[in-house]
Amino acid sequence: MRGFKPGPPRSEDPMANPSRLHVPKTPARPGEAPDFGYLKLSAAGKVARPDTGAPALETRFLSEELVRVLDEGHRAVGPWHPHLDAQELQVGLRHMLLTRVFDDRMQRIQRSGKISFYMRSLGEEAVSVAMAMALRPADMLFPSYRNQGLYVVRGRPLLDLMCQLLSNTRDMCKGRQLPVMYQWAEGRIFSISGNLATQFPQAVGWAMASAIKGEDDIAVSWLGEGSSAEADFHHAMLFASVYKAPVILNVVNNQWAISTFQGHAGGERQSFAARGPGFGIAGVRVDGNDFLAVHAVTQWAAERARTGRGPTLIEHVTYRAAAHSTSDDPARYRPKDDYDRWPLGDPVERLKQHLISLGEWSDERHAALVAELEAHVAKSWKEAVTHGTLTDGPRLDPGLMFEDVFKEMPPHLRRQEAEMRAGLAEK
Amino acid sequence: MRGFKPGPPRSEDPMANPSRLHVPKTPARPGEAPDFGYLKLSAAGKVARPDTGAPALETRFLSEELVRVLDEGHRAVGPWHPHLDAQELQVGLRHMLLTRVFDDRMQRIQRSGKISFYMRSLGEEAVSVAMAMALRPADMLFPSYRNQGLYVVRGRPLLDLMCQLLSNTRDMCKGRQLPVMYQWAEGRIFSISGNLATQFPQAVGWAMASAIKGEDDIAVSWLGEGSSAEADFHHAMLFASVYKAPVILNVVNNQWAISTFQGHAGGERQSFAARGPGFGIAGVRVDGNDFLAVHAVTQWAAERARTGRGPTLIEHVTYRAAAHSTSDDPARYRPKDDYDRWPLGDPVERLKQHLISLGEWSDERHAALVAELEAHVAKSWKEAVTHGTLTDGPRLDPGLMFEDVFKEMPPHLRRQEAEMRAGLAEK
Amino acid sequence: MAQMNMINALNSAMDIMLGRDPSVVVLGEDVGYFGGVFRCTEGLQRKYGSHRVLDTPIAEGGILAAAIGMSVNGLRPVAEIQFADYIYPAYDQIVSELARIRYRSAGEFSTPVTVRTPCGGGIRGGQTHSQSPEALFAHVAGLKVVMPSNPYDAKGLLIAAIEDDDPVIYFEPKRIYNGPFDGDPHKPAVPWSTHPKGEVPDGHYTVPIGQCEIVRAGSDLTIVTYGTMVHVSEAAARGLGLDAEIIDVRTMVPLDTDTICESVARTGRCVIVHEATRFAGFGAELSATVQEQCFWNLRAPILRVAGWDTPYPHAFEWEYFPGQARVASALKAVMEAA
Amino acid sequence: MAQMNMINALNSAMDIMLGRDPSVVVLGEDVGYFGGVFRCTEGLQRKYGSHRVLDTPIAEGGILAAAIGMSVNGLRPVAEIQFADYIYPAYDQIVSELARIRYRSAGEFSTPVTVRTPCGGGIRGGQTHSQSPEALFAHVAGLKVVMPSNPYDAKGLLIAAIEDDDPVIYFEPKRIYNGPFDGDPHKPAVPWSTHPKGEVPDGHYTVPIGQCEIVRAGSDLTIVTYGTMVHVSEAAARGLGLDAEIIDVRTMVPLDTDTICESVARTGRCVIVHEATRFAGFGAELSATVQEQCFWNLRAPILRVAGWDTPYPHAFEWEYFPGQARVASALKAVMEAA
Ligand SMILES: Cc1ncc(C[n+]2csc(CCOP(=O)(O)OP(=O)(O)O)c2C)c(N)n1
Ligand SMILES: Cc1ncc(C[n+]2csc(CCOP(=O)(O)OP(=O)(O)O)c2C)c(N)n1
Ligand SMILES: [Mg+2]
Ligand SMILES: [Mg+2]
Repeated sequence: MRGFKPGPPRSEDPMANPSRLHVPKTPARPGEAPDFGYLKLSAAGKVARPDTGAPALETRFLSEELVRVLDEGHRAVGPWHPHLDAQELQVGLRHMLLTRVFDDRMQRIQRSGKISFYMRSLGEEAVSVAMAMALRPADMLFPSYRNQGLYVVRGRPLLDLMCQLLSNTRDMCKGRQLPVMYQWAEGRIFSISGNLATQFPQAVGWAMASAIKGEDDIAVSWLGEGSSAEADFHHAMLFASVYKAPVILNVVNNQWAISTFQGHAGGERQSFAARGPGFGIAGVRVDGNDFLAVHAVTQWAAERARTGRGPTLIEHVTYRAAAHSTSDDPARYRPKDDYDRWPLGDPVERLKQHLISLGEWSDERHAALVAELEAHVAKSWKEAVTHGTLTDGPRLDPGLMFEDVFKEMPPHLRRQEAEMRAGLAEK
Repeated sequence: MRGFKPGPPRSEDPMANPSRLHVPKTPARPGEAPDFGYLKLSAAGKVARPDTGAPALETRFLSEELVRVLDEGHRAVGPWHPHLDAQELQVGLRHMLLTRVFDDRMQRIQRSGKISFYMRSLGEEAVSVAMAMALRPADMLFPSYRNQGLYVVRGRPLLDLMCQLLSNTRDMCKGRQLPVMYQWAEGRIFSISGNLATQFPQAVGWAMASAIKGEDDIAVSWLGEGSSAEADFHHAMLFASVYKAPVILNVVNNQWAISTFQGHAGGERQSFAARGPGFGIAGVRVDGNDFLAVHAVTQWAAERARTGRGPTLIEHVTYRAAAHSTSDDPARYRPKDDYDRWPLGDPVERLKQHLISLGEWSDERHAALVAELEAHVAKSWKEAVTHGTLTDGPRLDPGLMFEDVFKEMPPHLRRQEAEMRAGLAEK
Repeated sequence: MAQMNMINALNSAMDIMLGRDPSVVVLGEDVGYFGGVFRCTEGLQRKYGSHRVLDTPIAEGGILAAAIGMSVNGLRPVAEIQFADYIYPAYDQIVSELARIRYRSAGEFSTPVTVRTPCGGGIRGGQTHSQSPEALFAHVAGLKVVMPSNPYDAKGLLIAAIEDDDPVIYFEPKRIYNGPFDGDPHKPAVPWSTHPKGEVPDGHYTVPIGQCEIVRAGSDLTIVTYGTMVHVSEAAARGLGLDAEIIDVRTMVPLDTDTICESVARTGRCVIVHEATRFAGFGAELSATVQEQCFWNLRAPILRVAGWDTPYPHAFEWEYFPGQARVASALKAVMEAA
Repeated sequence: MAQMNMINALNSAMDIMLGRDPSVVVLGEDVGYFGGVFRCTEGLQRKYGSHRVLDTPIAEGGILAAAIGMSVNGLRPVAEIQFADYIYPAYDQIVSELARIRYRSAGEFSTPVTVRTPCGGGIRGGQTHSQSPEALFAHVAGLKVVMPSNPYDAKGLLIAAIEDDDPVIYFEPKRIYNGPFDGDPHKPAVPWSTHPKGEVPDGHYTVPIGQCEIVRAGSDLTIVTYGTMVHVSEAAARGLGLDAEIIDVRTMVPLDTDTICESVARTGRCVIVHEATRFAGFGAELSATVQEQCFWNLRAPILRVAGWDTPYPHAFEWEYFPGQARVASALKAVMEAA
């Protein structure tokens, strides 16, 4: 056996003995029946709500239970019931639906080639929408690429998002970013990075600055359970713990990282929320498809952060109902009917039924709302394409490619821009 | 205020409001009285010893208590009592003493300029010596720069270590490494890196290979509590957890990282051992100055690893009694008499008193042993310097600098070596 | 012999090495059950088991550290980094550890790890799926760095890398996974089956690390290039009707300077072409070396054609990519120089 | 005016900026109470408080990420990486984030972070306390990269870096912290008080980023160098009695090519000197650029003097370090070339 260094190998053939390596199990692959037996659930209303002033370590149980408010009968129960008025719930439903309708339309449009790439948040709408609604407008958000609901709640016109997807003349990113890599300084939403997890410790640094300046604003960041494997997760947890930064760190456990099951990110042996207590900070595991639970947990964590109780790590247990992206085909690695069997249901459907059970909503109003939102999306799209698409229509000036590398363009980039323009002129 | 981007700052002067940032407290600085009130201690013998087959999460209490065997009266008590025979204890004492005598001599010699740099393990000898004695010779060790006791236990001649410190003609590192950056393939001790913490996840990879090959050997690695802040710590914990690697990961919490107190590494809010349960792996907090406790905990963790129960994270609570290195002066940042007040005493003194209380040792024998070891060290040094020192005597061929960059020397390095030799010739 | 694209060729190399050498293991994100986002490891886990073809957590630094530890324990890991743009989290383990362990341990330990990673643009990947960071590794003593430009070299170089006792950073120009690309995105895609280098032996063979290949002999000037740009450069020279000698570097470290300088000494003219950003890119080393060794033979300044010194912009892919027109104008300039 | 060594000068720059601009914060390992392992931040925490001069965990990646987040929230962090050899754990946050946030966010966000780090050898630091990794940052679009060679420039460049709205990687050649070094370790150390550039104004001033300095005008040849090697090169030229024009690059990015090329066009001869390893080092970019722009003026090949392409070996420090003898032989070769 080549390359062996420290002492002779135990056997000439390293594979002579059967491997003892533990390989995390993936519950179901294509052709197998979906199996969610691994999920540790708590009944709605059953998990206590500690005072927001409670020391982090006294809240440890929150990191292993599952905070839920909506029960099987779609009633809101238990200590975490946020008691939002019906109108606020209707707004939440509207935001989630708009996110979904928008996602759905963009997904279909991508196939037409007018945009190069898209990523949906189907099934995870409550994570972004309920949280954004529970936060203050001045709180700074550091999202991943699957938090479009934040933009919807904070009111960024769909037109602007669409123009980014199209990299057209109204693209907020000036043509530099892949679709969905939005940013919005005025709306206090940070630029999305293609490099997973980097935003997590940046959010902690932002929160440290907020504390240094004695300001009330907190920072909130999201990443997927797969991304929690990156070093950035550790740095975020550590700095948040050491400096008690006013930040909420969210692990969106949608069970999958492209083709890789969450057990490969460490979810097989322990919850992701449990990493919080490991650092002496609060960790909460919440039903990510329960709008009310997510809202309540966010309020709890935000109040702790704002009152100097330090950071909270929230694990949102949810499911990536759609493909990872338009470049992905989940049929290759998981059962087709997985999502239908997902024990925590669908966030939109659950909030809808809750509102109906309150007598504040109906199938008719729902259908009407869907129709209205679809019309709105269609209308926005019509306008967006007038500003150009990847394939035709007006285009941004390619010279923009040389701007914003630095605040002022240095000589070598000016030379390169001139060379580029000369080349275009020749054509 | 310059550089501010997302929306206007709350106040023109960011320092108008008092800072709310939490800054970890350092208990005592020069001129102040040592204060170890922050230390959470358990009485000797009081912490239960779970069966080695116990599920990791049922052992969580071990990560917040403190496993101790030697009580105030130097008696060995409680369920962790390893019941080693007197001879083994005497060997342990000898190894710790030799380590200390060696360290002490090298430290003094560095001042003479014959070696460029040195790092002592004063006060931490039990961590390396007791662990190495509790492990098997074939287990692979991935040390930091403060584990010289491992070399002593595994029997590397001091002469070899001294020649490395001298970068002389017998230098095991061929003149390439700073003093103390030893390696010993045959002794199964990995090369020490100047870059903190990198060895931690490497040890996990080594252990994964051992499992893949179906071999019994486990890997063991050490780093300081300060180094646990590095990404490598996270990667080690994660991969160890995901693949249940047969590895023991040790955080040597000697309270200081150069001038920085362990609170800045996350020790203020939670133990380091508690990070284990956060990943679903066993975490144990042990009195690192208690030879018997360290030995017992190592046996426990090694048996778990060897029997497929997976990794263990061990936090050794100890104290860096000496300066960080010969380049450091602790009087600048901590009270001079700190170590005298350290609640967990000195590992050598405690084992010595225990042996005396067993009637297996005496001050006379101790004094004789010290004298013998000092003579041994002095003799080894005499021989070592005959092979050259940094400042005079025989030297290694500088051409060695071009070897081992690659297995075979490529043309550009052959050219550079020739150029170097031509330059030397001119002189 | 079989027709293979680069993906087939890479897959075949790993398949053969997993079969021949029980110490070879493959690890990376999505490489196991799924077979990799570019399908390069398709079928390998089914064939060799989940203990030799491992799906890993999304932690490039952890993947490299684990691979290093495995290699110290006698295995030969082949680690995939899903995109070269995501190799930076592993940079410390590569630069401070992988590259130096043999050296600092005086040869007592070595780390025969191969790191495979797709690089380069032209696939609408935007700034984080298009980078060519080879220079950031070529500067680090202790790493071998290679980049193939066709299926035949891809398989032979990968087998050589896996068998090499030194660490090898193996860059895969993803734009040419499925076929050669001459720089014109509007032409219909050409499959490798139309290219002689798409003919690949089924069995074991190696392409030696450390040797350039003269892919076209010529006398007008020398074009030194690698990866996707080999094909763009060929097309550009053809377009100008130049009798260019085209050298595919293939291995950046150790660099085959003899082949390159012998050629430039003959032609007296040299253009260097790569996709990576220009400033302090690998082309600078090529230019400096050629200048030092061929100064008295040079009849024109050595010119570099490279990516602009900006991140790779999504919407301006074809204004950014150093296509035929940019290569051609450098070729003209070098030929016209008195 | 005061006499300052580089440590005093750097300390003075941070002191002044902490005093003038409430948004400036300093963070790093041991920089607070202790004042840094090289004492560069001595007294700053006492003066400005532990909330503006922060001791951090030992996590370079975390330090950079936190600094980025702080800068996005309106602060101007000055982060210290204890040794340049330990900057790699922060490489992803620097390359993928710090360098690109302004670009990818179309200017909506920016990250005015200064990263200070001691580099270079000559202090018996062995392979992990001696590195000069500037090329690994110069290649990355979006970073400014500087390295002073004396106290006056050190203070002026650091103030300029902190006030700059772009990220700046600021390398400090630690061998000359206390005095200029001509490459001869056997001579008694010379303090900065003996050097005109040890005269430093007490107050605020800047040395512009992006400008080389001609530290010695001359007509025989041009030496392009920076950091410690400025002093070694001066001594080597003096030793040969050459009338060398010596250019201190000072800023690698953006590079002042005009000053350099104007000089080489005059002298017709050029030697490039740096401490970093040679292969694909920053000298390659300098050589390639000079060659492209001054080809018709060159009367001899441009030569590079640099560190050998190996890790920095502890026992062979002075055989490794590119001292006067190596610089001198390159100068001779370039002068003798017909
Ligand atoms: C540093 C880095 N490594 C790898 C990738 C490639 N990649 C993009 S998304 C993804 C999976 C992320 O999964 P998860 O974090 O669970 O988020 P989800 O997609 O489920 O929302 C991977 C591996 C990347 N973008 N960045
Ligand atoms: C990556 C890296 N960062 C910083 C350093 C500089 N450094 C050397 S030792 C040290 C302190 C380490 O403290 P700790 O981990 O607690 O170990 P101890 O010295 O206490 O044994 C530091 C910061 C380094 N060697 N490597
Ligand atoms: Mg996921
Ligand atoms: Mg310590």
